[in-house]
Amino acid sequence: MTETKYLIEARDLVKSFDAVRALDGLTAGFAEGEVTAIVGDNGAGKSTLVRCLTGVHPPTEGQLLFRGEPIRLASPQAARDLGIETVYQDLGLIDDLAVWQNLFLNRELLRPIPLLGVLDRPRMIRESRDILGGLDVNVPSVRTTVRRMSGGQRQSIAIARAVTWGKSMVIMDEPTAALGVRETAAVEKLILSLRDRGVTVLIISHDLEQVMRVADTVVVLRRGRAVARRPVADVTGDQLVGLITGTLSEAA
Amino acid sequence: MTETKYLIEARDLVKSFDAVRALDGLTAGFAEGEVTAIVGDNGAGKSTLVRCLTGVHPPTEGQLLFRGEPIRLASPQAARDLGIETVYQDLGLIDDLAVWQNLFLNRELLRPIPLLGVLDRPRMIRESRDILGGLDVNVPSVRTTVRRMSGGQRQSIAIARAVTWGKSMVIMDEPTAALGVRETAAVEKLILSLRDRGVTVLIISHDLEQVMRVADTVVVLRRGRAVARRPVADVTGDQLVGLITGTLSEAA
Amino acid sequence: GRGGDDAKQASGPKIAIVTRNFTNPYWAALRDGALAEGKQRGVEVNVQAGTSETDADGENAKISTLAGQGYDCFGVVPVNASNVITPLVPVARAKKTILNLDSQIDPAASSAAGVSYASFIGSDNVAAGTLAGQKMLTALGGTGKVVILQGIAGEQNGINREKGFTEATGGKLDIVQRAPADYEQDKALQVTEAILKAHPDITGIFAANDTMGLGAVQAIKNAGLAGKIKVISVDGIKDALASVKSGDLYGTITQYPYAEGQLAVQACIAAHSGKPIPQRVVAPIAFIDNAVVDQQLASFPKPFAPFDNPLAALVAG
Amino acid sequence: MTATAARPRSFDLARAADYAAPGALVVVWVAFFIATPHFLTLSNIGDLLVASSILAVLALGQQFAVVVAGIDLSVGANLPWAAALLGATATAGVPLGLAILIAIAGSVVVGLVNGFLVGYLKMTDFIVTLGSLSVVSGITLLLTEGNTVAVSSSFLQAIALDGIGPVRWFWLIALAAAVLVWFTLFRTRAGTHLLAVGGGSDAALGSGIPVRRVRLAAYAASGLLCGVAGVMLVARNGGADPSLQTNYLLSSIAAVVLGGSSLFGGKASVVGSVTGAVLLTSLVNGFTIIGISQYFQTIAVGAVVLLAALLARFRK
Amino acid sequence: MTATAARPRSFDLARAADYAAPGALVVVWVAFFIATPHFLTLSNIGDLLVASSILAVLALGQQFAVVVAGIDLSVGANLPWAAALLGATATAGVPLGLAILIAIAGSVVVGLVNGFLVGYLKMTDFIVTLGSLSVVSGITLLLTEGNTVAVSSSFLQAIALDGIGPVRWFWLIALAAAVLVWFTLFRTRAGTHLLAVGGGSDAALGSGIPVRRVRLAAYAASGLLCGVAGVMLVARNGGADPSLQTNYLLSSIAAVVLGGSSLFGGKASVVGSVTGAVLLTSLVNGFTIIGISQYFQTIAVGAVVLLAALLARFRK
Ligand SMILES: Nc1ncnc2c1ncn2[C@@H]1O[C@H](COP(=O)(O)OP(=O)(O)OP(=O)(O)O)[C@@H](O)[C@H]1O
Ligand SMILES: Nc1ncnc2c1ncn2[C@@H]1O[C@H](COP(=O)(O)OP(=O)(O)OP(=O)(O)O)[C@@H](O)[C@H]1O
Ligand SMILES: O[C@@H]1[C@@H](O)[C@H](O)OC[C@H]1O
Ligand SMILES: [Mg+2]
Ligand SMILES: [Mg+2]
Repeated sequence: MTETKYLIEARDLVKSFDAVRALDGLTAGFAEGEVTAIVGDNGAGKSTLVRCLTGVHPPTEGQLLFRGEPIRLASPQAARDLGIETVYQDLGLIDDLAVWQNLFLNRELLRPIPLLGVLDRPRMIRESRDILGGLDVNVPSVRTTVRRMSGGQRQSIAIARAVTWGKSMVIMDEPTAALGVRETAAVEKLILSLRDRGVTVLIISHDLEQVMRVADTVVVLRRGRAVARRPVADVTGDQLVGLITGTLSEAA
Repeated sequence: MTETKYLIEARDLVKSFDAVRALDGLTAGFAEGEVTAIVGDNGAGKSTLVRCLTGVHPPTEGQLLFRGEPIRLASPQAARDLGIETVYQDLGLIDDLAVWQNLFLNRELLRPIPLLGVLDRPRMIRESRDILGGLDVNVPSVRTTVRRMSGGQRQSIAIARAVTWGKSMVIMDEPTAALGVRETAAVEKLILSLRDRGVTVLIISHDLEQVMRVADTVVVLRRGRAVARRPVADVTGDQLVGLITGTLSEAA
Repeated sequence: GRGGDDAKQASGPKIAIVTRNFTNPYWAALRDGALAEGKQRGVEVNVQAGTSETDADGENAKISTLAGQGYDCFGVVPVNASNVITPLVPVARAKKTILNLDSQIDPAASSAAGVSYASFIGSDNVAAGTLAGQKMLTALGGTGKVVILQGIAGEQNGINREKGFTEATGGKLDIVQRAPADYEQDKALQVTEAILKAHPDITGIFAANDTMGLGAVQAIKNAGLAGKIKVISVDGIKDALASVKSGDLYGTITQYPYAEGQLAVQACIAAHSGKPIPQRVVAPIAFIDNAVVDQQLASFPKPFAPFDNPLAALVAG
Repeated sequence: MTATAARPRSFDLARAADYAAPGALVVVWVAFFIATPHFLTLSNIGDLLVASSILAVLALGQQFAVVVAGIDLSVGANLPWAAALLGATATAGVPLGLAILIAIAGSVVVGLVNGFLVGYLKMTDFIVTLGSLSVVSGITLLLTEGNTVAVSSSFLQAIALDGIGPVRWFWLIALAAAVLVWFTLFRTRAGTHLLAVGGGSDAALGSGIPVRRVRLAAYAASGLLCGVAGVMLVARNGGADPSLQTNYLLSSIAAVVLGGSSLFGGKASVVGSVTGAVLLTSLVNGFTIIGISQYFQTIAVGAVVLLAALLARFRK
Repeated sequence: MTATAARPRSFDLARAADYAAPGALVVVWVAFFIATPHFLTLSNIGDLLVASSILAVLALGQQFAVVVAGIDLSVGANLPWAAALLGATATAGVPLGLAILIAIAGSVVVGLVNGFLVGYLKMTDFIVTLGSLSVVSGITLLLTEGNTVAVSSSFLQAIALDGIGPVRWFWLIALAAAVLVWFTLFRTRAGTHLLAVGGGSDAALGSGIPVRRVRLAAYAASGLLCGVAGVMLVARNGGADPSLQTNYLLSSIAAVVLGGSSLFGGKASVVGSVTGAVLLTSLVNGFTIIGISQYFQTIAVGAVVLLAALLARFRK
């Protein structure tokens, strides 16, 4: 490998759940300002890796580095404090809260009254409309709770939230899985514009064409290990399939 | 349209949730023994249509026909009794039950003891392994609960269940959204083999290439109405995008 | 004696007493009386209880537990007329002395089960109700509208007191309402408030226990009717005496649970030493009004007036 | 297409629950009004509302536990505990103001312990608060030796009896509590976090909300309001009864649930909880005035609770 | 790749909960054994288990409500209701066997009504069973006119006191109930459906499970076992006391929760619930033998419940 500057790096990461080793000595880095895609079979450990990178799971073994410094992420808040925002595979929305409340969850805008933490509701509602409008998302109303929204609507809201708050890095676990053609195109545009803003993007996707379209680098996971890391320019879709399924092998 | 024989048909279906008209006078038929794909934007009403077809939601207005006869589906069991099985978008798995229990949910195999309804656990466990093995699904163990399974593993289980039990029709709401390359290919193969067995298949998908690969007919939904119904052979991907977004218009 | 050997006699009996609960000051007083008497006489006394007025089975569990622990004498306050009989069967089979305290246990069912009691020591709750009725008649000059506050539904002592009161005042006082207040002060307050809306002209309230009496008094004060409505209740707990002294509560029928506790221990000692004890020892009851409240407060928790204790002679020395 | 801005507010389903309990209350009041002329009088309704105030404050506290998908059974003991603390300190000569503060602080401590065990040690709420119900009840009985403690304070008595003109202090206390709780839940960041933790603790955690601390705060708030209710109880009864208040415990949860909150958390209705409290108190008051017998009253209260729940069920 | 077949069974996390309550029980028993020689005697443990039996049967019933994510508060009244029915019919000269059947049927009816309201009318379980608690209690009081009904039957008494050799009838009844409930939940189709409805009613509905009927059945089963417990109560108490049994109500839920079941449904542990019942009873028994004062007992019981819950929390 050339001397890439990694924003975040995992070294020999192991994560076990009882008898299952979801991550099994994974080493991989995610270059600053780039879009890196993670691909791999179902159950390869992609979501588990994401949850380790964002402080949800403490790794069983191994180390994380942020801008080259070893870090311990005690909680999701710790990752957020580093400017890392995540769209989890299960989206992480609160069903009984309104769209705008979900968008501003734990990022609430407050009125300038000291100490009390009084919400500035009109402003959050207004800005929510702008955010969703800007992303071309079609929801009945930002004041509706997200409980009964369609799968795609929910995903769009989760993405809008991460994109809005991610300063240094945005991680998306299968962000367009439930999205329509138009919405998918919008998200891909968004990913590229994030990169243009200098934000590092990590995207998990099963859609290899999408990976080819938006990513700079692709990391292949197999059974809890990173088995390949390639610039997208140097790899074909068929090669990727081979790496994922293991018919084509290479050291990471 | 030519005189296609529809297995199930919706006429002027309306489904309102409070202020939202999710289905707004939808008329569409699904030809017996064919694979029909439903496409449409997020929130177009696809999942709602599925839930009406499977007895989850009673339609607000309109009618359903099964083999040409008007029917009322009072409950999901009623649809099941007609041989219709469904993979819902939220998968419909019970997190705290084991994989084999989910596969055989409400289809439990019983020991030949009258009345008591005693489970034949060994047989269900054995058959579960066969079913998943046949579908190339990778789960740690069929005795594990599905709670902590990866998104793709869960989806595979839900599909395996529907395919196993669907006698006349299998409906799949975005069945491969969370699946990897290999698993997706397996599901597509499965869909074709269902058709070969004479089972009618209804698949919702945002992946237009997939639609072109597996479907015979495609129905386009926009804002709660079916705006087009086309043999896949007669339509290009770009035309489909136009129909979905409304830049291309046509009577259904 | 019942085959008791002399050595055991010298060491005194081990006494177990089981009552309903200790959250009601009434039963706490019974416990204190028994413990004090045990200490004074140098015998081991263990007092246990269930958790509430109606915790029949909780009380049973206590009896069953203690039954296996080598006690010589059991004093039992039942929750109802029958609940303790079955757990007492093993005790009776082991030929231990059993005393029935405070509230009567069904004699027929007991003998059918082979359980007999060396003695009943308790107060007569019907009599307490009757006395309350008589005092109410006097207080109201023989006529007027009154209300009865009932205890926990199904609790037998309350039912008996209500019965006594009703019989004593029948045809003279007009009982306009019987309202449940569950032996709770706060509920009695709330209920009395409501009653005063429907029957502002009542002049007396009989509460089946003191806790409710205190609640009624508070409601009357709150409504600005202090002095216009006379409240009589039953138990003689300390707070009620204080209320009588301050002129809020008209009077309380005190039943001396403390004395009951003492008597129980005395009876056990007497029985253990082989002396015949009376079948029935009626613990004193007394009406405490403003006239005698100071005396009663001074001697609390003991009776202010001496009473005829048939056991005293048996344990003397 | 941008987010469609103008939907009628009435679409907000969560709010509809707010109106089920009031609906039931109106029905019950009208029924009592028809049954007896003594019910719907200014003075009875005034007293009725005073009587409801304690339960209302308690239910508002319970609301905090319920909103984070918990339950606070310890109120059954925490209430007499606050009352007993007030009684014991006041009797011991501590100035009343300080005694009141001690009583409330005592209840907050119970809430903090509950919250610590539920939030930080992740123990089951039901068991934690059942355990502390027992522990706190025992401590209270030890403190009072099982006796009721009379507290004669003209200040407390005035709070229970007087007010500003026709407006009674108890109403004002309950109203202030309700407004505060409403504001906290729906107008502050803390409230959003409470709702989020109750609505989905994994998602809340993922968004960086300090879930454990939020749970702790919910139980502490429940303790706080329980302490206030304890002081009100002493004011009203002129003393403290140390015995377990199972009635208040069950009623406080019932009020919250009747008010439309789900025991599965994430939803709250302040108006609902308060109305639930008034409804439950109205039943005892109304049936007492009508004078129906003990056993029928028990049946009637249960039946009306069932009917109210049915009404809530068939709300829009 | 096919489903990997051979994973150790121990991986099944849901089962681990089964061993938390037994663990706590062992700790408690050992502690009492060290504290007093009178605790771990054959005769005391025998009595202790008899005393636990009623609560165990009740908890097994409660388990059904809890497994479908419900709660059955009505047991507090349904228990005396069954007892009173038995008392009233036996006193009226109905042959004992028939009287017992009537009593159990009466409790099943209460369960069916609860189940209908919860399952078919989709009313909130907490409120439904709180309402029926009140209604049934009132009806029981009416039936008995508030009086305790003595039932002196040597048969019932023998059931409470005797057994086959050292094996007491009460143990056998509780054991039979436990085996039956275990079998129903984990070895029959009905049990799978109960677990499924509790685990996710939408998914269960989607798979065609008759969710409403399953809920109805759960409450009916709770009623049934409550009826059995009621008969046992009469046997043990020599009669029927019509008053509300709030203790049993809270303890039955506590036993289930201590046993490792979640109040959010979908999980059940029969061993856990029964052990939970024995644990709660052991505390009272042990502390009584040690002879610590009642108020401290209250504190100690609460503290041990908290510790047991903590232990359960830190299970593997
Ligand atoms: N139960 C419900 N209550 C209220 N609104 C609902 C409900 N179900 C669906 N909707 C609304 O109906 C519309 C159609 O939803 P539906 O889930 O059918 O869309 P979809 O075509 O499946 O979209 P997607 O591709 O995103 O899954 C959406 O606006 C959604 O918010
Ligand atoms: N909390 C957990 N407890 C137990 N096992 C887990 C847990 N989380 C993940 N696993 C297991 O770890 C393995 C990796 O899961 P993970 O969710 O990381 O896969 P993935 O690569 O994201 O798959 P997919 O593409 O299907 O989303 C799977 O076998 C899964 O069952
Ligand atoms: O206070 C009461 C007491 O006097 C009685 O003997 O039993 C019932 C009690 O509540
Ligand atoms: Mg994943
Ligand atoms: Mg959909």
